Amino acid sequence: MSAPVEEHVEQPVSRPTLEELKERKEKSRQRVREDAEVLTVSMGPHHPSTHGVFRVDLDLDGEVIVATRPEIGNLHRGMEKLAEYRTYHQVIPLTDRLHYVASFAQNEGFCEAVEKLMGIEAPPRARFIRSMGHEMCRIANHLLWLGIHIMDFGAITFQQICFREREYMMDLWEMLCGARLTHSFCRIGGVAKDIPDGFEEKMRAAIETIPIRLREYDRLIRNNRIFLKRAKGIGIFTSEDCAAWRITGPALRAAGVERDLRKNEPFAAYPELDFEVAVEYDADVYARYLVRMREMYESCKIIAQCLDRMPDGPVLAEDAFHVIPAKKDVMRSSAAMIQDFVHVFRGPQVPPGEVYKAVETPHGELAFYIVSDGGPKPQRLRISTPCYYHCQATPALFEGEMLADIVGIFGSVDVCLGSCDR
Amino acid sequence: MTQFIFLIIKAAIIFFFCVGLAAMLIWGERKFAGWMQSRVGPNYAGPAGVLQTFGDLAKLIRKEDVIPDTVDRLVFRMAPYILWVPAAVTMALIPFGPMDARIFSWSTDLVVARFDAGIVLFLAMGSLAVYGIVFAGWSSNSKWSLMGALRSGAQMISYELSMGLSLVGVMILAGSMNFVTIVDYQAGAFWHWNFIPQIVGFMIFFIASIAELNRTPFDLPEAEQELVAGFMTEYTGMRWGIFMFSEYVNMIVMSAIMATLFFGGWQAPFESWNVVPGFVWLIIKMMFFIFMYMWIRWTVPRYRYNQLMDIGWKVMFPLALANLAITALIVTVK
Amino acid sequence: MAQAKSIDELTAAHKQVASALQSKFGRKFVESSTFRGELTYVVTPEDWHEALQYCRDAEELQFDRLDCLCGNHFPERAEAPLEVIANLVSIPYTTRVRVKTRLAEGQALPTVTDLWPSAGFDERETWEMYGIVFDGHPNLTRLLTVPDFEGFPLRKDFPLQGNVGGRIRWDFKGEI
Amino acid sequence: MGLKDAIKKATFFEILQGMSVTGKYAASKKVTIEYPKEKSIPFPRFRGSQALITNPETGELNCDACHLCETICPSQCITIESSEAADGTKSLDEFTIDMSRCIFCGFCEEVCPRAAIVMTANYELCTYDKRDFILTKEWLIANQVHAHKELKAR
Repeated sequence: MSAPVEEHVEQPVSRPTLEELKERKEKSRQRVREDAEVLTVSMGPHHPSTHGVFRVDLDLDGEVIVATRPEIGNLHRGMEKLAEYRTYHQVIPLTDRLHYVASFAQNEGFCEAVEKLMGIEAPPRARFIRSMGHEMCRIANHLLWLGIHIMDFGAITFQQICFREREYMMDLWEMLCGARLTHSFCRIGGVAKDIPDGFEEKMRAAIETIPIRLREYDRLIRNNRIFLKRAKGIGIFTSEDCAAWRITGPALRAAGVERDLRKNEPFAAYPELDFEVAVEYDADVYARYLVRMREMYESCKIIAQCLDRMPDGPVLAEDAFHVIPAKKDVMRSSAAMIQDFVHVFRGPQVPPGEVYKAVETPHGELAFYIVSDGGPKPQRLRISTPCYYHCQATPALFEGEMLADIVGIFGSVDVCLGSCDR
Repeated sequence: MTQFIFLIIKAAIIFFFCVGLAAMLIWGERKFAGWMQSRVGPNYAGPAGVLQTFGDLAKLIRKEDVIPDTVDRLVFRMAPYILWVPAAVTMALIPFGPMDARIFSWSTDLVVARFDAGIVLFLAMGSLAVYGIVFAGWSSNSKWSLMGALRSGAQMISYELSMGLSLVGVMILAGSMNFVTIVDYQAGAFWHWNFIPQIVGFMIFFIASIAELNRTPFDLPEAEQELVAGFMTEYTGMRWGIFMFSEYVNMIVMSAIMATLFFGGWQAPFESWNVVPGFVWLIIKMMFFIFMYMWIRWTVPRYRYNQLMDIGWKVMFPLALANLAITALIVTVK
Repeated sequence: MAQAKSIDELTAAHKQVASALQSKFGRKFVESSTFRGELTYVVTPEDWHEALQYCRDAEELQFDRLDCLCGNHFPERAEAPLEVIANLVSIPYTTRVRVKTRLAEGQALPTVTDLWPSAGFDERETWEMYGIVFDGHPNLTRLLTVPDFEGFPLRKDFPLQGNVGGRIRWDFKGEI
Repeated sequence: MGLKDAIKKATFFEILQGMSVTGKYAASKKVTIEYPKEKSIPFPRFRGSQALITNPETGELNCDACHLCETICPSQCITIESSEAADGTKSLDEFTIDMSRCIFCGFCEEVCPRAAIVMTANYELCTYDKRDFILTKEWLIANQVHAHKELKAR
């Protein structure tokens, strides 16, 4: 029984049209009786399956959801207000705390937005490190998601073994930047540090192990009749609904829309990397599961490509007006030291204007809207997080489903309340 | 008079055996779950953590016993005991050795109650246990708990039926409802055991017993992820501990019943192996089923409420009926 | 500085969007600009709903998703200190456009929740943070802060520290 | 549904397959470490609590009291009090880090032009008293024993 690596048989892809999906959705949702006696229960904020401190008031008819009223804000930290009082550099740790499972993706989104505003570009090596970090975040996030999602359906062991594999990524992050969760690794104009010695070997070992483990997960859960029964045909959300409720990320791709900002609006080193966008067409919970599983395989391939093609060179742009110089330069040259002092005490020089930059984070499209008035601090920073809109869509996602399913459906759109409440 | 003393002794042995084994199983399940999840499990209290349950017990007893303001106090306090007393009663029916066994100069039956309608009593007691859950859920005065209780009631009704029907096959074969007679019918080597002619009945009984025990994949009344532990949400301290405990007592009873009815009870798999005392074989068989329960629990997800009903009524019930009809037919033809 | 020039340039798809919008709304735009390859149009509050509806429904635009709707506050602009910004995305064309409107203190804006249901939370947040009222919004209540929060926290005159608004009343018994 | 699928379904094939996976893990080596008994060794870049570095030869602090770390700190947890001698040289009087505010972003280490403040491998920061979270200059100097090896070499 030692690691039987068997390729799972790809089932023939059925591509239902939008009309078919709508019909299926109509059928899967149970109609509420006219004379329903409604029982109102409050789910959350300390309910174990709301993935944080989300609260939703449910009107139940038996076990069928009649109406839902989502309530957010239990984790609101006023991040947008705080950002107006900090220089662009100091905002980076704040963005860690958005979706703390994939912090680097948020760091990067913010830095890309600021770079776009400043009109600078990160050096190629930094861009490859960013892409690699982004995919590491994706693997870590999807593994966490997978464990929690299957646990929502009742299988508890799965969560623990997913955490075990996630530990590879956590260790690698610790090696790369010194923190396991809140990385603060991206910098305006590059990344904080270069890859350390021994990182590449560990990374290659990890991306060889993870696909093997993913196939083991397939043996464990993918064909399980209970999981199939629970996941197939529930929570159907068509591409039209996704657009109306701004559902992005894997949930959108599971509805048959081939939209991935890594391809559509490339950032970091993605234009130079070959990868496939995982798309499924059934728009249900199982399709979202498949999309994420395939994305993890793709991520491993992308990381391997990044390691292969990574060019040599600096990891921080040499730009005296916008970039805080690297530590070793500060120790070495007086010009860099002056630059360091100027940046810390006065901040970078930013042209007035406004930019909107979206990146594809593991859980959806995260966008930063930055308004600059020419000062060292943003005049307005709006963080448009996917989870915010995923939480908002709960009435459309839940109504007509059963109580036991809504935890699975809510999990399938991947919500992190830190990101939702900001 | 001697028989009466023996009865008391046997009952005490069975009772303390159940309690002690349940305590060990709580540790065992946690340890086994830990192993399956690539971690060590409890290992601080005693060697390999075997005293973990007693540590928990000390903690639970010392904890404040919170009874919420709005509960129905009498029912709320009663519910935990209702859940586990019927299970312990059923244990009296299980024969753990041959009848008229000689102990020194006395002779006694190695069973507490040689009851002619054993299976009926077992089913009746099984149905009583659900009152514990329903009372707990209803008296808690919490919506989540109430939903757990409702689910439990519905689940019991649909699975008790197929469970009972799956046992009728065994009854027809043995021609008795007495556990002792059923074990005697299975005398000989393991190919005389009931699970071979009654494989379908056994599968149905096994699945229905998981549902009766409220364990994954049928643990809907508890359902941490949906109902936040369902009927026992409002319980704290030792009252909650008794719920936990009764789950394991129930598990012991179910596995003992299964071993007795389908796997030859205390009989050894080969006649020559009968030198080992009967209760050892019974415990080995019971442990196997308990192990299976645990293994399944930590592997599979949970069914949804309406799917559970579908399986109960549309799959298991017809199968049990068909099994019964075929068994009856074969026995008649013979 | 050659690099900086190229990053301000519009892509072909965005040029098409610009021409389509100009031909339809040309005179009604208060202001239009491009910066870093992004289109920005400012409309009057009266045209707000119409402009967004056109962006959504027009065959050649198809901005079928409202990516982000937010407010902004410029205290130095005396007559119209508040601003509402909508960032739209077209999934089929992968284009983006930004539509803004400027509001005086206390001026209401028609809601766009009838066009995109996803505007619901955004408008609630804009109301709670800036005090911009959206006419016709189904449920314009506090979203992120406590229900009895006082003041509009993202306005520039609202201090970062101190105990101005947001005191928590423990005796609060609102509808839950 | 073919015969193969029917057999698979009747024998609970995929559930047994899943159970084989969990069973395999139950028998395989465990991956956890028992924390208080054995400790994980952080990687050389790990960002634990800060330390103030002294020059090993002279025993003086590397810090020049330039206030860079205090200014860059996003959570404003560093407080520096410095005094100026008659000839204009600054010296550090008091250096406090409020550990209950620190978010371990490592910016202080990054902007420091003298390698005076570093993040160490010390991650055991629990206390029973809130007041212990205010780290004084003396604590921070003593904490340099936890500093990463490669930093010590520099």
